[in-house]
Amino acid sequence: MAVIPLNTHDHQPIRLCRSEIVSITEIAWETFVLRLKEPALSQNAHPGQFVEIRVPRCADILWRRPFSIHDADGEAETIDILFHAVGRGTEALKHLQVGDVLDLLGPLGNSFHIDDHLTEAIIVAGGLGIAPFKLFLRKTRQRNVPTTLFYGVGKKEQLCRLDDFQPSAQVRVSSVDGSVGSRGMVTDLLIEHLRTVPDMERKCLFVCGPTPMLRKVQEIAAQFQIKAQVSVETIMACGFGVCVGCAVPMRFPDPGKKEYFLACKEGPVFNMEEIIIHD
Amino acid sequence: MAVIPLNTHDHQPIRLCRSEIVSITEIAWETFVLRLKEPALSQNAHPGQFVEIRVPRCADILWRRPFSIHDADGEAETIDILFHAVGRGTEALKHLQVGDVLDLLGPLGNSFHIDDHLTEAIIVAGGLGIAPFKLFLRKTRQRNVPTTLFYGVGKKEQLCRLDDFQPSAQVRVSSVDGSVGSRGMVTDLLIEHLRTVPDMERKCLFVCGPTPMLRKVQEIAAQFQIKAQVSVETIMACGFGVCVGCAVPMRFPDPGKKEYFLACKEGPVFNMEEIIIHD
Amino acid sequence: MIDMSVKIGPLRLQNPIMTASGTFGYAEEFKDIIPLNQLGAVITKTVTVEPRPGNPPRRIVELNNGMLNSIGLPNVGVEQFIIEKLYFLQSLKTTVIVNVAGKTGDGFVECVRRLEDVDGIAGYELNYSCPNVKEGGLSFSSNAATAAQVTRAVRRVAKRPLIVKLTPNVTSISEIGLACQENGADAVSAINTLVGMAVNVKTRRPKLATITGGYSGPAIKPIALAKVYELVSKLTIPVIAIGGIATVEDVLEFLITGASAVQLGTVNFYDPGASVRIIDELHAYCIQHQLGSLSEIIATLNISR
Amino acid sequence: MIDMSVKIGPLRLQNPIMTASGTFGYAEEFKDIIPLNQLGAVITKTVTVEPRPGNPPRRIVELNNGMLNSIGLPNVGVEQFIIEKLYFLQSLKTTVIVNVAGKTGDGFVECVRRLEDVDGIAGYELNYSCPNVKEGGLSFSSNAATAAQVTRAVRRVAKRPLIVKLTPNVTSISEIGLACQENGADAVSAINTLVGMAVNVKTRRPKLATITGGYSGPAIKPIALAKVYELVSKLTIPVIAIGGIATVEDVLEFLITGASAVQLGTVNFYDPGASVRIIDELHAYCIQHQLGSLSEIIATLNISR
Ligand SMILES: Cc1cc2nc3c(=O)[nH]c(=O)nc-3n(C[C@H](O)[C@H](O)[C@H](O)COP(=O)(O)OP(=O)(O)OC[C@H]3O[C@@H](n4cnc5c(N)ncnc54)[C@H](O)[C@@H]3O)c2cc1C
Ligand SMILES: Cc1cc2nc3c(=O)[nH]c(=O)nc-3n(C[C@H](O)[C@H](O)[C@H](O)COP(=O)(O)OP(=O)(O)OC[C@H]3O[C@@H](n4cnc5c(N)ncnc54)[C@H](O)[C@@H]3O)c2cc1C
Ligand SMILES: Cc1cc2nc3c(=O)[nH]c(=O)nc-3n(C[C@H](O)[C@H](O)[C@H](O)COP(=O)(O)O)c2cc1C
Ligand SMILES: Cc1cc2nc3c(=O)[nH]c(=O)nc-3n(C[C@H](O)[C@H](O)[C@H](O)COP(=O)(O)O)c2cc1C
Ligand code: FES
Ligand code: FES
Repeated sequence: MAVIPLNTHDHQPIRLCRSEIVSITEIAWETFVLRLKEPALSQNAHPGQFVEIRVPRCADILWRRPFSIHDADGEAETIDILFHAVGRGTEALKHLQVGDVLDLLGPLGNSFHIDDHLTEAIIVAGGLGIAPFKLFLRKTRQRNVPTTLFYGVGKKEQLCRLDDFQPSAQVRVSSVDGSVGSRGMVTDLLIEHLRTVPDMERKCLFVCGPTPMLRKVQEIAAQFQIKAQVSVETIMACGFGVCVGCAVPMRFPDPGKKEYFLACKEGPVFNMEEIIIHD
Repeated sequence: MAVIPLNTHDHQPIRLCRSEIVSITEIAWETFVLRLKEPALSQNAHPGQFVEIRVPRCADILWRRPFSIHDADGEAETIDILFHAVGRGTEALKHLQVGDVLDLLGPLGNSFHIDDHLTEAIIVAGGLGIAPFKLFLRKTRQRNVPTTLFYGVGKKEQLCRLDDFQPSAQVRVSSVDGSVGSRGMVTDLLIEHLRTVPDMERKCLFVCGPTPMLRKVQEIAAQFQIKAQVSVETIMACGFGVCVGCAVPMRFPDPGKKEYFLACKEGPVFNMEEIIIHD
Repeated sequence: MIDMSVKIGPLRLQNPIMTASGTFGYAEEFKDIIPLNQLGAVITKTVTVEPRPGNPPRRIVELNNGMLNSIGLPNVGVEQFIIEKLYFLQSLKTTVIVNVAGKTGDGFVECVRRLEDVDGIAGYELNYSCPNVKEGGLSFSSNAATAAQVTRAVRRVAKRPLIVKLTPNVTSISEIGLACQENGADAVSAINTLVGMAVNVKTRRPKLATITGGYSGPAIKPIALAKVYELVSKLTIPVIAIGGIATVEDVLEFLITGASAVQLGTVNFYDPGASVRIIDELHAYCIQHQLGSLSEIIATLNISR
Repeated sequence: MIDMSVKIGPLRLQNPIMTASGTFGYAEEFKDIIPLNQLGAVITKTVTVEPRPGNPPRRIVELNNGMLNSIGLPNVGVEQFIIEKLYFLQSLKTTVIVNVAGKTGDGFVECVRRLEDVDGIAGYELNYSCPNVKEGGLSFSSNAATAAQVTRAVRRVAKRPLIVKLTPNVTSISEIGLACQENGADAVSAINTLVGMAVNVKTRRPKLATITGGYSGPAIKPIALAKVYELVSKLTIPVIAIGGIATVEDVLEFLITGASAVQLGTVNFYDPGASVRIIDELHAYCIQHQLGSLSEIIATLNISR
C-alpha cells in the first residue's frame, strides 16, 4: 500500500488578519459557530487547514488558540470556526459579540488530500472532530466523490445539526449513551461498514477526533488495509513552525536525525500509518 | 502645639465581606459611586477608614485595591465608594453591574479625629481626595462642628455634585482652568481663608489629595500654626499590616529602630507634622 | 476522619498548610479574618537580635501575577518580640515557628539562643537570604561553606527543630541544601524570593528604592517547583515548598512532587482567606479520592515515560 | 530622520530589536507575516555540528504569562543548515546572527569554524545553556572556568563578532559574564530560560516529558531585568537583553537600564507582528521625546535617591 502524498501549501502566504465577527451561534451544548468576515481566507482555505486566534482582552492567556476552518464561503467572503468551550480561552471566545474584531493568523498547515479517483471518502469524526469536515464535504461534492460520514458523540446534546452534512454525504450517527443514532462507539459503525464494502484500495478514511478514537481507527485501518488520513490536535504555541513544540513521533524515524513531524507545518493531516498516536 | 492623639480602631474586627452592588453611578468624568449592601460596615465605619476590594474576574491583577469609605448609611445598611477610573483595576470595577458581589476587606485603618471643641473643621480636598469627606461631614453635622470645605479640581467635569456636601458645610470650589469656582489652586483659597479667621488653636485642617497639594498644605499649616490631619494614599499590597510595604517616613524617627509608619495600620490619617510627605 | 497531618522531621503538623514568613505578620493581624487554629503552622516575620527600621519606600511593586518587595526585614528586635508579639502566638493552638536572621552567623546564634528560653515556640526557620555583611552582602545560602557553618553553629544552641530557608538565586540549591542537611538541619524550606527589578519608564527610575528586590507570587511557582524537585531528589530530610502557591491545585503539585508541607506567602496579602479555604479543599480532595490520609499523595510523582 | 541604530561592539544594527534564538525559526517562517528587513537583527535557531531530532513530546506547556519548553535543540546540523536554511537568510538585508551550541567545547569550535567559510553571517551567538556532556549535564555557563575556556577556544577560530548567551540559573551571572569578556566575547546576551516545572495533578505526571524545562515569557521579565542590571554594572562589553520582552515599554525598561539592544522571544509565537510594531513605536517614542537618536536613552537609569 503506497503512502498518499499529502498536500502542502508552502507557497500559500500566511497572513495576520483582523477579522470581524459576522455572527456567533450556539449550535449544540456549549458548542458555537463563529462566522468571520475574511475575504482572502474564504477563497483559498483547504479542508484540514486551521487558523490561530488570539483570545482578546485576556492579557494573561499567552498562546493563540488553534481551530480548524470549519467552512469557507468564497461568495459571502466568510469563514466559519466550530468550537467547544472547554477552557479559559474558548470560554472567553463564546462571550464575544457581533462586530468584535479578532486577531487571526492563517491559513495554517496542510490539508486532506482528496484523490479524484476515490470511490468513497469515509469520514470518521468524534465529537468536535467534525469541525474540518463541512469544508471537506464542499470539496467532495464539487468533485463528485461519494462520501460517507460516521459521526460519534457522547450524547444527543453534543450533536451538531446534520443539515450541514446530509446533502453531501451519507450520514451515520452514534452516541455513547444511545440518545441519538445507534448506541456505542463510532468505530463500531465503521467496522460494520467496512465489513460490507469492497474495493479498499480506492477508498480512504478521513479522521479527526479524540485520541482513543484515533488509536482505534489506526487499528481498524491496519486490519482492513485501508488508507487513512488523520488530523491531529497537539498542543501548539505558535501554529506556524517556529516553536517546534508540536512534535508528533514518526512511525518510521531516521534515528538521531528526524524522529518527529511538526503538527502545525507538516500536519495537522498525516497518513495514519506514518505517525505514532500520542496523548 | 500639642500633637493630636489620632483614633485607632484596634479592637474593631476586620472582616472579609461579600457585598452586593446596590448601584453604580457615574457622577463626574470617569468618576463613579459604588453603593454596596454592607450591614456591618455601614454601622461602624469611621471617616478616613478604608476598605480593600478584590477586582473580580481579573486573575492577573494581584493586589486588592484600597478605597476610602465615602459614605456609610446605617439605616439603608449601605456603604459608598467613590472612585476614579485610573488604571486596570478601576477600569474593571466601573464595568460591574448591580447585583454583582464584591470580595471586600474592612474596615481598615484609623480615622480622622474630630475634637468636639473645634470651632471650625476645615477640609482641604483635591480631586478624588474628596472621597472620605462625605462620611466626615455626617459626623461634624451630628456633633455640630462648623465645617468649611475647600475643594479643588482640575476642571469642571471632574467636580462631584456639591449637594452631598453643601447642607453640612460651607463649600468653596476652585479649578485649575477656572471652569468652575475660582481659578487656581485650592490652597490659594485656603490661605485666603486662614488670613481672615482667628483662633487657630481650636481649628483643624482635614486634608486629602495629591502629593503636591499635601506638600503645600504642610507648608501652610506650619506657617499658620494650625493643626492638620492628612489622609495619605501609599501603594498597598495588603491594607491590614502584614506586607509592611506602605511605609511613610516619620518626621521624628527613632533612628535604627522605628523610622516609618505603616499607612494602612497607623494611618491612613496622620498628624501632618509627624510625617514626611513622599511620592 | 481523614488524617491530614504531615511530619516534618521531629515536627508533626495537623495539616501541611503553613504561612510564610513576612506575609503573615505575627498572626495576630489575621485573628478576625480566619480561624488561626486551623492552620498547619504559622511562621513569624523574621526576627533579628537588634530592631530594624526596614528600607525606605518605595518598598513594593505590583506586577502581573507577582510582586517585588524590598521591605528590609523591619522588626522590633528579639527582646521586644518576646515582650510584644509572643504572647498572642503562645495563645494559639497551632504550631508556631519563629523565623530568625542575622547580619553575621553570630546574629543567628544569638537570636535562637534567646528564643530557646521562652515557651510556645515549636521550631525555628533560618532566613539565609538576609545579606551577609561579612561576605559583602551575599546571602548566607549562596555559598555552601557558609550555609554549613551557620547551620552547625545554630544547631549547637537549638534544641528545637531547625528549618533552613533557601534562596533560589544560586547555581545549585541542592548543594546548599545538602550542606545544611549534613550540619544538622531537620528540614529545608524553599524558595525565598527571586532577585527581580522593574523600571518606571516615565521617570527612568527603578520602581523600588533599593533598585532590585524580591520577586514573589504565582509567577515564580514553576521555578519553585523545579527547585523543590531538585531538593527532594537529592536530600533525605523533608522539604517544605514555598513560592507562588495560591490554590489547592498548587499545593497538590508540590506535595505530589515530594514536598512534606507548603507555605503560602504573597497570596495572604490579596486573599487572606486562602489558607483555611485550601485546608478545606484538601480535605474534600482526600474524600473525593478516597484517601485515608493526606500524606499518601506526598512524593507520588510518576516520572516513568 | 531619527537615528535608531545601536552599536554592539563591532556590529552596528539599524535598530535594537533582535529576534531571539529558537523563537524565530530561520526567519523564513515569518516572511509573509512581517517585513523582515526592518528588524535590527535576526538570530537563528541553535545550530549544532550533528543533526538533532529534539526531545519527545510533550515539549511545551502554557502557563499564566509564561510557558515552559523542553524542545531539545532539534536542528538539521550545520552542513544541512548551510544547504537548506542559509540561502534565505543571505537574501535578507537585515543583520543575521547564527546561534550555535555543542555538547562539548569542541562542538562549538567546529560549528563556528564551518560557518566562517560561508557568507551572509554577521556574527555568532554561543548558546551556553546547552547541557555540557563532559561536565555531567551542567550548562557551559554555570561555571566561569568552562565559560572562559570555551569562549577563548571559539574566539581563536571566529573572525566575526561573538556574543555569549548566558543562563540566569547561576549564583552570579556577572562572574560568568566577566569570564567571557576577558576571553574575547564582544558582547553577552541574557537571559536564556529559567529552569521551571509543572505537574498535572490529575495524572500526577510532570507536564513536560523531560520533567523540568525552560521558563520564558512576560513572567520572567523582572528577573531578566535584574540580571541585565547586574551585567551592565559589572561588564564593559555591551549587554543584549532577553527575557519576557513583549511591548515597547519593556524594551525601554531594558534600554534605560543599560542594554545595548534587546531580543524578543516567546512573544513571536503569539504576537508575530510584535517586533516590527515595536520598532515603529520606538520611533514614535523618539519623536515624542524629541530624541535625535535612540541610543540617547541607553543607560539613563537614574538611581539617585
Ligand atoms: C490543528 C488544531 C485544530 C483544532 N480545531 C479545533 C476546532 O475546530 N474546534 C475546537 O473546538 N477545537 C479545536 N482544536 C482544539 C482547540 O485548540 C482547544 O480546544 C483550545 O485551544 C482550548 O483552549 P482553552 O483556552 O479553552 O482551553 P485550555 O484552558 O487551554 O485547556 C482546556 C483543555 O483543552 C486542552 N487543550 C488545550 N489546547 C489544546 C489543543 N491545542 N489541542 C487539544 N487540546 C487542547 C487542554 O489540555 C485542557 O485539557 C484544535 C486544535 C488543533 C491543534
Ligand atoms: C487608603 C487609600 C484610600 C484610597 N481611596 C481612594 C478613593 O476613595 N477613591 C479613589 O478613586 N482612589 C482611592 N485610592 C487610590 C486607589 O487605591 C487607586 O486609584 C487604585 O488602587 C488604582 O487601581 P488601578 O488598578 O485602577 O490602577 P493601577 O493600574 O494599579 O495604577 C494606575 C495609577 O494609579 C497609581 N496607584 C495605584 N495604586 C495606588 C494607590 N494605592 N494609591 C495611590 N495611587 C495608586 C499607580 O501608581 C498608577 O500611576 C486610595 C488609596 C489608598 C491607599
Ligand atoms: C512582602 C514580603 C515580605 C517577606 N518577608 C520575609 C521575611 O521577613 N522573612 C523571610 O524569610 N521571607 C520573607 N518573604 C519571603 C516569603 O516568605 C516567601 O519565601 C516568598 O515570598 C515566596 O513565596 P510566595 O511566592 O508564596 O510569596 C517575604 C515575601 C514578601 C512578598
Ligand atoms: C520554545 C523555545 C525554544 C528556544 N530555543 C532556543 C534555542 O534554540 N537556542 C537558544 O539559545 N535559546 C532558545 N530559547 C531561549 C530564547 O531565545 C530566550 O532566551 C528565552 O526564551 C527568554 O526570552 P523570552 O522570555 O522573550 O522568550 C528558546 C525559547 C523558547 C521559548
Ligand atoms: S506549534 Fe509551533 S512549531 Fe508547531
Ligand atoms: S499595606 Fe500591607 S502593611 Fe500596609
